[in-house]
Amino acid sequence: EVKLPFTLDWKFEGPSAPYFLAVDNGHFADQDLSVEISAGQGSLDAIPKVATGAYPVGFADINSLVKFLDQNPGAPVTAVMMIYDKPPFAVVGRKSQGISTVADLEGSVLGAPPPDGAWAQFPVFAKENGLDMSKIKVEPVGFPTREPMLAEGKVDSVTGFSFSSYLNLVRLGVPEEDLTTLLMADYGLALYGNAIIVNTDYAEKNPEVITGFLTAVAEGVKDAAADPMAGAQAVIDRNPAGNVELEAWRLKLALQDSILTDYVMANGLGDIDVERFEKALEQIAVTYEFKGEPSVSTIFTDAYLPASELLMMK
Amino acid sequence: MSSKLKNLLIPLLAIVVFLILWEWLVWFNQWPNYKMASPSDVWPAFWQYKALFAKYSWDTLWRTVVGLGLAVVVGVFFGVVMGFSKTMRSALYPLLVGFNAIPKATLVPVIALIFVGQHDFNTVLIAFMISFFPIAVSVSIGLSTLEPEYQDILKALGASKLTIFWKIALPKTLPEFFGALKVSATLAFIGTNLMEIVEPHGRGLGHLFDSGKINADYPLMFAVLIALAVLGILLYYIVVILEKIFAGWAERPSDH
Amino acid sequence: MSSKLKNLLIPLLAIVVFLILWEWLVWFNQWPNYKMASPSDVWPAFWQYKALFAKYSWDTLWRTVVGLGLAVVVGVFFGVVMGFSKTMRSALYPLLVGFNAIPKATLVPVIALIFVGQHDFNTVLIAFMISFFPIAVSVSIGLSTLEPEYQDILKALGASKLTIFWKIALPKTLPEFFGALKVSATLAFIGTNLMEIVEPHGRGLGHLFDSGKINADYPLMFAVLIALAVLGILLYYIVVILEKIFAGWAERPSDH
Amino acid sequence: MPVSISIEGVKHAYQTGQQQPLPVLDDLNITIPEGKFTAVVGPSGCGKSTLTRLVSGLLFPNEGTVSLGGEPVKAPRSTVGMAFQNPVLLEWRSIIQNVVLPLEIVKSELTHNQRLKRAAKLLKMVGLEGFEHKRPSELSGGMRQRASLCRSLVHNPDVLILDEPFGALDAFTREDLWQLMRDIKIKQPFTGLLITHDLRESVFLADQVVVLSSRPAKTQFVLDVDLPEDRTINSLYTPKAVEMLATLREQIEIAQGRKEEVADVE
Amino acid sequence: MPVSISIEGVKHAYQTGQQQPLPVLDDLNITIPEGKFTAVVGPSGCGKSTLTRLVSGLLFPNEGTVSLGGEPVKAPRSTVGMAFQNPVLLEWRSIIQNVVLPLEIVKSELTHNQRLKRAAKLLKMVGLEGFEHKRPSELSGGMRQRASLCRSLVHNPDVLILDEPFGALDAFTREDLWQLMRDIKIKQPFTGLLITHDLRESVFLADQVVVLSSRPAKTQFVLDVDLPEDRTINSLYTPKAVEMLATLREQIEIAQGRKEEVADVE
Ligand SMILES: Nc1ncnc2c1ncn2[C@@H]1O[C@H](COP(=O)(O)OP(=O)(O)OP(=O)(O)O)[C@@H](O)[C@H]1O
Ligand SMILES: Nc1ncnc2c1ncn2[C@@H]1O[C@H](COP(=O)(O)OP(=O)(O)OP(=O)(O)O)[C@@H](O)[C@H]1O
Ligand SMILES: [Mg+2]
Ligand SMILES: [Mg+2]
Repeated sequence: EVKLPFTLDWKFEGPSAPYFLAVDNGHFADQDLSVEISAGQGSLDAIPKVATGAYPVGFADINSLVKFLDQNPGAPVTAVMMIYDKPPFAVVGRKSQGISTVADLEGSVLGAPPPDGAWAQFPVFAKENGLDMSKIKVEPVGFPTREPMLAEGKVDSVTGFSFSSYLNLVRLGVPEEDLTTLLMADYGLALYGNAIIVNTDYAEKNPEVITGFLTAVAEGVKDAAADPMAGAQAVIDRNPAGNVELEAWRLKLALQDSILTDYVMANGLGDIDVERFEKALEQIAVTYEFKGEPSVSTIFTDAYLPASELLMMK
Repeated sequence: MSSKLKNLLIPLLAIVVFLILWEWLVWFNQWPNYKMASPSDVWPAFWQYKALFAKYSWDTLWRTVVGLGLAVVVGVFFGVVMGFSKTMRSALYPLLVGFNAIPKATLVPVIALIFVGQHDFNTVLIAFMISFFPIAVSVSIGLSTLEPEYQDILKALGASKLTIFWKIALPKTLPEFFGALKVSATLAFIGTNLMEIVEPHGRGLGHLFDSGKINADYPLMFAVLIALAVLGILLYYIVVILEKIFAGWAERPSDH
Repeated sequence: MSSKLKNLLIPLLAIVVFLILWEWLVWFNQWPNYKMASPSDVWPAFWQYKALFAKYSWDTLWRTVVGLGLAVVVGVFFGVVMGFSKTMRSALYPLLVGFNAIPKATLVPVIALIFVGQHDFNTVLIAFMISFFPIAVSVSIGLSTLEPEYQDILKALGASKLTIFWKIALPKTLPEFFGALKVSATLAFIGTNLMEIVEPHGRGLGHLFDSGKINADYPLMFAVLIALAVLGILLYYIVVILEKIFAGWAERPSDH
Repeated sequence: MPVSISIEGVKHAYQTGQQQPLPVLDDLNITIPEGKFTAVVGPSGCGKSTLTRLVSGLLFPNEGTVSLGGEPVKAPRSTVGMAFQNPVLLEWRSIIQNVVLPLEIVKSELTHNQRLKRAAKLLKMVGLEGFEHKRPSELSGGMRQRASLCRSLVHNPDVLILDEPFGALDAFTREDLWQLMRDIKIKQPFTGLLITHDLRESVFLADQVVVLSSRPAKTQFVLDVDLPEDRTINSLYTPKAVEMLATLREQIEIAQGRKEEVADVE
Repeated sequence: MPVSISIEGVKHAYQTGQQQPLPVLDDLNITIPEGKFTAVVGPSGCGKSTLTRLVSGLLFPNEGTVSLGGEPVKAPRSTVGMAFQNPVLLEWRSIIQNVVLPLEIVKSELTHNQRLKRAAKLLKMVGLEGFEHKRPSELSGGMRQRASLCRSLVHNPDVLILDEPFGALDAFTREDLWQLMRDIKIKQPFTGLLITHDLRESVFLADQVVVLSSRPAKTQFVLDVDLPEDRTINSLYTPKAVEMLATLREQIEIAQGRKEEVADVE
């Protein structure tokens, strides 16, 4: 059995269910792997952990990885399996405050935490949809206060991850029917979302380990899709103060919006469309000044993906 | 007798008054839970998870105490070095101050990367790093402002600096030292929780806080904060007892 | 003359030695930037953003200083109340300790929600809340351990407690007070940055740190930390100058 | 205006920890008329400093009353000047600023300069000219004691309490200061209470000498000093004074219960 | 074993801040043979305490040498016992533990109990029986001074330096302690340096009395006290002693440049 520490980008929430299910249902064990899952503190925490070799595999936002590799060319880290085909970047607004469509954002107040991943994509989103940024009043808010501010009506919409912000708002007592979720990927954003990343030094030495890992993850995703409640329970087992229904809901949202997209259902989980990815790189360049020339091959490789029939989600 | 009772009653009374004020504030402003939970909301949350509270409190407590212990040792060491040598004082002080002006939260990832996976060690390290400075400062001030008349008593006998430190300087500055210890104890707590929240690894009250956060369970979050406060007070009383034992002489009769 | 020069040279030397050690550590371990940046990496990052550094440093500094100022006022107030009255001491101490054991990072959202959008105010408030405790403790200890012989000088003249505080207790405890101020200054810094990082609103060095983080620009992040350290040291020297002016008498001739 | 001091039936015991209370003063009665000077002598540890604290209002007796000008002492008063046995000076103030301290507390219409001038004048009188701006730590023991004496005098107190004010001084400096006190008292009259171990000092300065017994202190003997107001050092060598000194010495011996030696003139 | 003390051509000045240095000792020469006792008298502030610091090695002279047993003093030694003018006791220790302090520093094969016993014995001798376990703040000024004296004696020092050790004591307690010192010296010989303002004390205790002039202190006069070793208080009333006291008084007057009064026996 090979020991393989795996770091998430964030805390143990519903969307982490596939990995826990892969543990609980023995998919990792089938691949002769013993996986220990650690929580993280954002992609920018997970990437260096993998790049330094502290963790051979991790889960992180690929857009952050693009920037990381641009800043640290040659760092031994690369993405090997796309999980969030559509990134969860979204704008969540309230109908009662006049936000029903993208165009309604003009002339409204948008709450955005400056370091927020979704907010970082907002200029691209605005550009693709012809929004005049000067007509949107942007209110800087903190993560902890983002949803409460919307719940209190201090802002009309916020940027955030579709599943997190939406759910938090519901928990804060905002009626579901009052919420508008504008998933940026549905409005011209070509960006991908989170992927499994690996330390390349490790992967080159142990390709079969990585492939085995990815195989098990795909199984986990299938399990989660089949029984979200069980998935949520697997999370709660590690997070004793958690709430099963809530995490199951969060998991369902993630599966439906980000993971099991039409493209994935048609082509299978894990690979990317190079053309779309190149467009994504162009979109990143709207808000980020590249130091070097980004190349798809250093950022993503399909070399470790298991056979494609193993990746089909139907 | 009656004074001992008073010593017990007054803090309790103060706490009760504080809780009532808090409850009233929330009620008066009609604040929702996610803005500020009230004590009456917090209790059920606490009761529901009482087993977890007990377990995690212990996690947090022992790591805090170990970190604090380390801080005492290192802080006293730095304090002695800086207190006895003016050169070392002017060399070390700016470095220590600079180090302390850096938010420890930002160092957490660095530490976590250097000592991968050693959660207990990392937590203790952060608790230590955040809390040793007040002790170093107070000891160094205690030593550098020690009245020469006191030093002379032993100096005249040819005693070494170390002896003077143990027999005169340290006992003389114990009240300040304990004051610093009270500050450091609360800081060490913050350090432990910082690590538990920022670099979660499934243990300690910080983790429980995080769980509460994920679930938007605001009463639970506030309950954790209260638990932290209670632990802090507990630690404080331990320090007070130590102080009574070792530095009781310094307390001046207040009024007659 | 030569002693003044020495006072300037020693800290500089210590800092240089420290930087060299750091550079060496990174070089020796071959640590990549994303693990730990070295001073030589940090400088270009700093130079590139020097305008932002200047602007944001000022943001951070003034809010820290205001918070610290508030902490001094409130801390001295609490210290006086607790120092002069044993009852108040046993009533307030546990509350203050409990409050201080709560990580301020967790209070940031609460504050931010109560005073929505008042970023400057919120930042100052957190800086204040995190830093007043050491001052209160040191003043209260200074007062409660004040030798009765000193008090008697004025008491015998029928002076009020307040007068005794101003004329005797405060000057006598100034060295400890300034020690606490040094601790508080670094804490206030941390408070300001906490607010700037946890509840970002686009100003201050904390924001710059965040920007570095978003872009995975590790040298910039380390540059911000260094800038914080430098500001901390700056603030420290301001405190030292004040101390020289007001409490220079307390410094004992070290060796003959 | 000097006021009378009266100590009536005063008893005091110190209570510390769980121990037995330590009785210190036992039924003490002393009356000092307005503008008069009383010296108190007694063995070490008998309760003299305790007595000064009672008179100044820093301490309250377990029994009996202490009154100034007929009024019971409830709190310290600014019209009292006190020189403590241990001459504590504030380290962070120069000598002259230590002396000027009472003027900062007591209401007075003196300007800042006038205060300093008065302090400087006193310092000069006790032989500390040139040390006005030194720190207390730069003074010798006797010099500190003199500075502390100046501090007790600077605000022209109505009642002056001196607890062994000349203990650390050599005989000549001491005699100079006796004469200084005599002169000051004539110009600015006050009611005085002097604790001393020096019998000649008590006879030179006081109108009445009270001899206390060992702890717990009782009044053992009271001597009225009927020497002229304008005494000189030579007055101490008059037969009357010599006899008084001898009586005092004898009474102290009795007070301490010692074997009676040949009573000799000191 | 007592050792000799020799002070040769010692000059010392205090330098503070930007001010002129304050010359305190000016070409001082004093020799104290092994096992002898020398008393130093001089006006307040002339430099006596400074002298004690030089002998104990707490301070080093600008010029000249101080030697103990022929060796120049480079650092303080544990074989010296010192009672400071200001009897500082450690507030956090009981009286007996204050007295025992030197035994904790000095190498000695005494057990803990033996140390306490020795301290208790000394405390009893100076009249502090029953106060062993009190805090310093519960003692009167004179009692502290006696405790401090015990502390200087407890480790059987070869050299004993006493800076006005009886200043806060009444005449009788003082005389008791003189006799105590005399007895101790016979049993455990030491070389002694005594600073005092009491001429009778100097004549009673010392083999040699040195009179210093005003600051900067010079040796004004040296008196050899040829009274028998086993003096009693009555020895002070022998014609020889009375004459010595008169001489000293006269010399001090001259030293201070005062108008010559009628030289009288004190
Ligand atoms: N630490 C010091 N710094 C500067 N000057 C000092 C210091 N100590 C003493 N002096 C000065 O040196 C002189 C002699 O002081 P010293 O204490 O030796 O006198 P002394 O003879 O012991 O007097 P006294 O009988 O009053 O105790 C005094 O004028 C004093 O002002
Ligand atoms: N604060 C105190 N607490 C307890 N006991 C005290 C306190 N102050 C003094 N005493 C005791 O009271 C007694 C008298 O003390 P006091 O200081 O009045 O004596 P004194 O006559 O001034 O002696 P001296 O001449 O030695 O100064 C002493 O036995 C002392 O131990
Ligand atoms: Mg007394
Ligand atoms: Mg002296």
